[in-house]
Amino acid sequence: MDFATIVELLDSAVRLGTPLLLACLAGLFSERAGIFDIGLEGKMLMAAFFSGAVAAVTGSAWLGLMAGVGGALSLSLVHGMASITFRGNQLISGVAVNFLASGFTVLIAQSWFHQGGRTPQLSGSGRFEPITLPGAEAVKDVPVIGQLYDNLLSGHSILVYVAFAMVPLTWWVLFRTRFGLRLRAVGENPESVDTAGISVVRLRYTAVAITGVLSGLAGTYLATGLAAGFVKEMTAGRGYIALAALIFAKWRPVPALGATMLFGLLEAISNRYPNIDLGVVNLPIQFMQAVPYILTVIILAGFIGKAIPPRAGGQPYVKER
Amino acid sequence: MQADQNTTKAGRQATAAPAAKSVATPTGAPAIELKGISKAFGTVQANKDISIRVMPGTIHGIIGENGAGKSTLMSILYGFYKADAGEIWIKGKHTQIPDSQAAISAGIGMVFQHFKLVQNFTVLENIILGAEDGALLRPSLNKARRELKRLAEEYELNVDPDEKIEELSVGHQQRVEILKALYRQADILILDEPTGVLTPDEADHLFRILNHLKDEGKTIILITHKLREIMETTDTVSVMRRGEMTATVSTSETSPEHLAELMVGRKVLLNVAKTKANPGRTVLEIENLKVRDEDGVERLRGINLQIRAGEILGIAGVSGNGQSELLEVLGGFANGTGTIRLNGEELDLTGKHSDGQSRRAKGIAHVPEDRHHLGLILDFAAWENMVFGYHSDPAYQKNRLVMDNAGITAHTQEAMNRFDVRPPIPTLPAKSFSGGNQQKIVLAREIERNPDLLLVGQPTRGVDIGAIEFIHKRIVELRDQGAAILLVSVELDEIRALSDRIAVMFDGQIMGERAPEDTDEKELGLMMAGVVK
Amino acid sequence: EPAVIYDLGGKYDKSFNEAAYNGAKRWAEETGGKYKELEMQSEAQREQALRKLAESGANPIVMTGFAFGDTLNQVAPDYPDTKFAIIDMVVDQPNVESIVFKEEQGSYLVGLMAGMASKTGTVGFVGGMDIPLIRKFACGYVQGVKAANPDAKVIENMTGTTPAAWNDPVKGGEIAKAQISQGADVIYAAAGGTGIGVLQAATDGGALGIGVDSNQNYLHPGKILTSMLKRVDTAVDEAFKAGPDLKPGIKVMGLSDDGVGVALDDNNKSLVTPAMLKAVDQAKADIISGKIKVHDYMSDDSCPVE
Amino acid sequence: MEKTPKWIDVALIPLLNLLIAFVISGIVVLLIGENPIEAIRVMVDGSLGSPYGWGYTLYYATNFIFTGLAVAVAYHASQFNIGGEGQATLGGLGVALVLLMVPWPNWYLALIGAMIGGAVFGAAWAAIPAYLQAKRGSHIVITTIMFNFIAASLLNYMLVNVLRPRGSMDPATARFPAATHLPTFHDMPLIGQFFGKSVPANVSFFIAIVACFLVWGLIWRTRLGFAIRAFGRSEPAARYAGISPVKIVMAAMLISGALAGLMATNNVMGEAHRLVLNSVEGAGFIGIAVALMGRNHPFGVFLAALLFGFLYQGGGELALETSIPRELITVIQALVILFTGAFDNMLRGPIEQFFVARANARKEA
Ligand SMILES: Nc1ncnc2c1ncn2[C@@H]1O[C@H](COP(=O)(O)OP(=O)(O)OP(=O)(O)O)[C@@H](O)[C@H]1O
Ligand SMILES: Nc1ncnc2c1ncn2[C@@H]1O[C@H](COP(=O)(O)OP(=O)(O)OP(=O)(O)O)[C@@H](O)[C@H]1O
Ligand SMILES: [Mg+2]
Ligand SMILES: [Mg+2]
Repeated sequence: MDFATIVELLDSAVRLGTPLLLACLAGLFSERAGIFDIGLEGKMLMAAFFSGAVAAVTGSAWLGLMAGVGGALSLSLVHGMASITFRGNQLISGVAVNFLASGFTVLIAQSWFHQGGRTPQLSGSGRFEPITLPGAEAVKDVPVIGQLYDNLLSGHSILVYVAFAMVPLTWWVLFRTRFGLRLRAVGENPESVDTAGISVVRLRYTAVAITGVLSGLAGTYLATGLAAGFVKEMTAGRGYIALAALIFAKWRPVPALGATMLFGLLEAISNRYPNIDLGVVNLPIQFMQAVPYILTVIILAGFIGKAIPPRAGGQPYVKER
Repeated sequence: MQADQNTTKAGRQATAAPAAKSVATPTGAPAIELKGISKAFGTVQANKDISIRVMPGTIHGIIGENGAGKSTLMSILYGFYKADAGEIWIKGKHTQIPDSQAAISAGIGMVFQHFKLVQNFTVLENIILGAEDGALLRPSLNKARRELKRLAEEYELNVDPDEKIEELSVGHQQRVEILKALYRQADILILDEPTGVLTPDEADHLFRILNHLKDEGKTIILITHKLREIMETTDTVSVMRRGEMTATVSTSETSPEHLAELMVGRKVLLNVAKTKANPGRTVLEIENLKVRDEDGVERLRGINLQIRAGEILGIAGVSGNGQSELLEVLGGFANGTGTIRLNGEELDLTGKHSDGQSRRAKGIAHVPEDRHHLGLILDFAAWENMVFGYHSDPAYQKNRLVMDNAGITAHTQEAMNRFDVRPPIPTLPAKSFSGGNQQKIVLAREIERNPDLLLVGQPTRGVDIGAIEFIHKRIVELRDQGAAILLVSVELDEIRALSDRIAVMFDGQIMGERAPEDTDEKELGLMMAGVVK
Repeated sequence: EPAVIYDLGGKYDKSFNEAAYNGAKRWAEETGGKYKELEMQSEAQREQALRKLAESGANPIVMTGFAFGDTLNQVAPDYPDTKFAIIDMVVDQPNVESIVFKEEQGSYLVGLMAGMASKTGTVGFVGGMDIPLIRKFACGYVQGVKAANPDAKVIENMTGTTPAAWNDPVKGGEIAKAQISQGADVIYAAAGGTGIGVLQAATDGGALGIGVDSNQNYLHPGKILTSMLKRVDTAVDEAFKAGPDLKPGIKVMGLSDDGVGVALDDNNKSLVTPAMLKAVDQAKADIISGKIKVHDYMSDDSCPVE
Repeated sequence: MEKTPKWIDVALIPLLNLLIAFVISGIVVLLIGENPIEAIRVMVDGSLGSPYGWGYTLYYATNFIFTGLAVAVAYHASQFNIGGEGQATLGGLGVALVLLMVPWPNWYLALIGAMIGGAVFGAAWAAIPAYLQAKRGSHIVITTIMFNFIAASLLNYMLVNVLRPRGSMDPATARFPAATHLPTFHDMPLIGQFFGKSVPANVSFFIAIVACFLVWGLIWRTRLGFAIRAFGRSEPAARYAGISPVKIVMAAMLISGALAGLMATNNVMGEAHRLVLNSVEGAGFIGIAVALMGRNHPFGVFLAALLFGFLYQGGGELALETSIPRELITVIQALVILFTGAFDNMLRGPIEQFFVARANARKEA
């Protein structure tokens, strides 16, 4: 494997890892606040559809972005109402959100565009085009550094850079601001927040809304950055992989970057080398596709460090029985 | 959940006392005045039309049995619960307290019965939570660090600001809660059963601090079950019973006996009709029993005990000194090392046969300390609870496959009649019975097995007097039928009334054994504190 | 009333199924007739869909895709009075017409054009599901490329092993990007709906795409070299026209009867040089005359040129 | 609180929730410019209006009974098994292997073999998440989700690389021998005359009904069921009673997985006569909705499965007859899960409050 191939694989990993990263950070906010979210998949899908649809109709990727975020936010609201206001089972709500998105997107897409549940092909300003970083052209032939800069760093859509910027930002918000302190507290012990005179409900809704925005970005990137339009079930389990990455990262933003990029790389490798011959065994493509899930199970089983979720995670905050 | 709940310690020995009268309060606006507070949880009326006034610069005690509504009332004052009706006046002003923020602004701080700390936050983070200055943390943390240092010096409230809460002892966690209130400049401090989890030393320290605060003019409300603490520290005291405020008296004008009577609602007589024990062969022998908890802390540190047929061994001690672990190991749901012999046969302490089923099969019955969490399945019907733990017994099977539900129901009906469980309806879920009746169901189940050894933990916790008498009678009857009984209770009076021998536990060890007639409360108290062997 | 059933990609896959849809539509426009149509949503539904249509009296029933083969084999005998037509698969039943194409011939022609258009000497092929049928496309393509430039390198990738591979544009795009980074400057997508992503990525990455089945030149005008036409539309149209008189047996459609071909229109005019046109016409004539033999992968499950 | 009558909990609230779900679905239909009344007519007609429709409705219902029971049994042990999809997938693999490897002389012996194969494979697929939950505390919801994906990959591998007959392009096994085909409703005495030759409903339907009775007996009549329910309601109490958490979690999940696996006797053995990709078609997930609707009681599960069978078949007809895509069912399914599951307290709160107020008023009086 030569250097150019490695750069190309990494480049592909960045593209494929970005929706995972955004979704993973989305889940991080929600789960840090004590709301488990297995509905990331559905929110991404919803966002992918609305961004694709609106971008196709208006020809503007930015309007698409807003619609995508709006779509994901609406599902966040549903999940928030179920798990915060009505103190329902967050897992059941998450399952429902996923089904809702998977049916609703196709239903509406078919009714609007009559193209078998997909949106029209996006082109031009309907998509987030790659951005060439300054000087990329110039340094392109400089060995190693130039190649890395031109191929790996430059040439991604704006949402990729946004996703990467979200990592330090999330870290800073979580650990350096008042909001972050309260957010983490409400996921660990909502009573501590309540008795400190802070509204648990408002805090959790805020967290869930942030989750909506970020998963909206994730879905939007899928439909308007990575691909050019929405096709049904286009998330293809990425929401679950993001969840897996979140566990892998033990609910921390920087490791989340590592985990999602690792899973992105795995996908890039399996795209490029469907079968991997290790000499001893020949890993079939199906194995490569299952690796993120297998890894997650191994992590959950505590064989590679124990992943301890936020303590109040998954339980509705009930004051009066 | 293992908080020390010394409900009616003094109550049990109370004698006639003059009728309650509210004391006249000094002039000036009260720091706190509650008027007509009511609060219902579903069908449970936790607070009924409660009025109370607390003068500034005083320590005001509140006492009452479990479930009397003390915590609920204070949570309303702190804005944690919303009252259904009533008014709150703070320093002479009618104040709305819709949430805790409003209470904090009104200068109220509260240390809850169950601490409200974030376990994996540092002390500092817990202190500033909700009281940050500005959107960024650093300035707040710096300020809090300085402030904490000052408070620590002023009030002997030393804690390491950078330690995580989960690393701190319970006593230190409580300090953090007090610091939280002081950091918010509370001048009204509510403490809900603060000493239940403290060692005597820590408790003394706490009361020194409280007195210091009082001298500074702060107002303190202290909820406790311990009449001694009330008598020693408070200026005035209110008594609650079944959601109602029965009286408020000046501490100097009352006595423990009087308070006990106010608490329970009638004169308390506690004579267990009991003949002298007639012990037979040795049933239970424990040698060098040791237990470690999940964190590796040694909870039992070499226990040696013997119980003979036809006698009651009472274990006295402040809760949290290993009594629960002792019951758990004997009951088969915790592991330990050492030797336990039942009727001369050694019990498996770690392996496959150290579970509740095997213990029951060997003739050990167990009335657990916590009936809600262990003894009953609240959603199960009475008849299901009546065989819970014995459900594999061949007597309850119709054939090899299915259980004899009709037979069990009939059996339950009889048992409910015999144990005077009200209402005697086997199909009612356990949660529909009152606390006393729930306890009778558990007792009926365990006693009716005619065990060789009965383990009983806190048999009368949260149970009314009538039921207490009944329960005690049944335990003594079982003894007279030749069973060995191990009784664990935090109620010294219960221990003294029932036991044929008393062993005192402190810090995972047996401090010594006494015959009830050869000792008194004072000696036992010193042993419980680990002072005397 | 005739009926058509589209496979999992759906009738708007811009490719294989859409070609069938276009054929049906054309028939309806020309004859003013009505037809029924159904899109498969899952593997397990096939039998129900087939029976449902047969029972509703539709005749003939045309289905697109090899995946119906097994089911049709079961269902056809139950409805002896109904005629069925299946595309891309041979089903040996007295009331079934099996329509297969000589995709290797069409692929040879686009391969020829790719070989001539490539400046790097490296071209790509992105297949959908990894099945012999798609290898047949690949094999013809490679032969065409080599005919134009014997030193050319062909990078071949398949999208997956299941029918989902027909409908995964994101993955298709990634594969195309990988091929471009390996030097490919012309990429042939024989992958149904996945091809949309391949063509998009090729366009984005400055390479030329080659469409498949339908004429896909319009998707990115001036960026798609050509499309390998597989006249599924004609097949459907003809089957519909035949109506209940549809002739059972195997029908092979190749270059000689315009069953396959290359798409030339305004969208790719600027890309197709006269030399290319000439070479294509020559090759076409030679294939029809038998002078050039394009190997059919499915005849022996192997490709001699790889 | 227990002051509310039982019928409120088991009938009124689920029905009201269902109603809300349907009303919203109707609005969605309006939103996409179709007529909801017409949609209902097509659905009812297509699923209940003819023996043909019933043949499919009951076929789908059979699937959902199995997966619904699977979710319910696990739920009684407070385990939320959303791995029904993967367990049923593996069950299919088990059934296919049994039917392809053994030369069965007749269908009933084959059925017994297939049931064992399906149940064992389904249970095995549930065993790993169960073990990890019981022994290592890994959250069963997440592990079962992961196992659904792993199952899909495994089946993909098996079909593409191992079980696909030579020369076939389908990722599917060979046809099962004719001797193993189960009698459909058409082949049965008495009822056979009503049903057409092609109805897929088959003897598995009766196995599903038997399974309902067995599960009912298991949960409410046996010691194991007693222990499962006790553990599900209170783990500390179960430990006090000497009920081993590991054993109960394992037992409940194994039974759950086996039930999900048994579904394959219906869809794989009874209908498709071969194993194809995604033969489960989401039935594992529908099992969640079915169990929620049926309040985890086998009788409720049976009724809810019929309801979903109707939805599924009716939705299929909808897609054939109108331009409403089949995904409408997914939306309805989502709404049913949402309202009967996650939004349960929305109605329950006010309704219970009403009864509490009434009880308090009575107490005052
Ligand atoms: N959050 C709640 N929801 C429902 N019922 C409650 C709640 N909190 C308390 N109760 C009920 O209200 C009554 C009063 O409880 P409270 O905690 O105020 O008693 P307490 O006097 O503090 O008792 P203890 O001495 O045991 O702490 C009890 O019957 C209790 O079961
Ligand atoms: N945790 C609970 N959940 C639901 N209902 C409860 C709960 N605790 C108490 N109740 C209800 O409140 C009623 C009163 O219970 P409580 O235990 O306060 O009775 P009590 O008056 O103290 O009687 P006893 O002296 O027998 O304990 C009971 O009938 C029960 O239905
Ligand atoms: Mg209390
Ligand atoms: Mg009580």
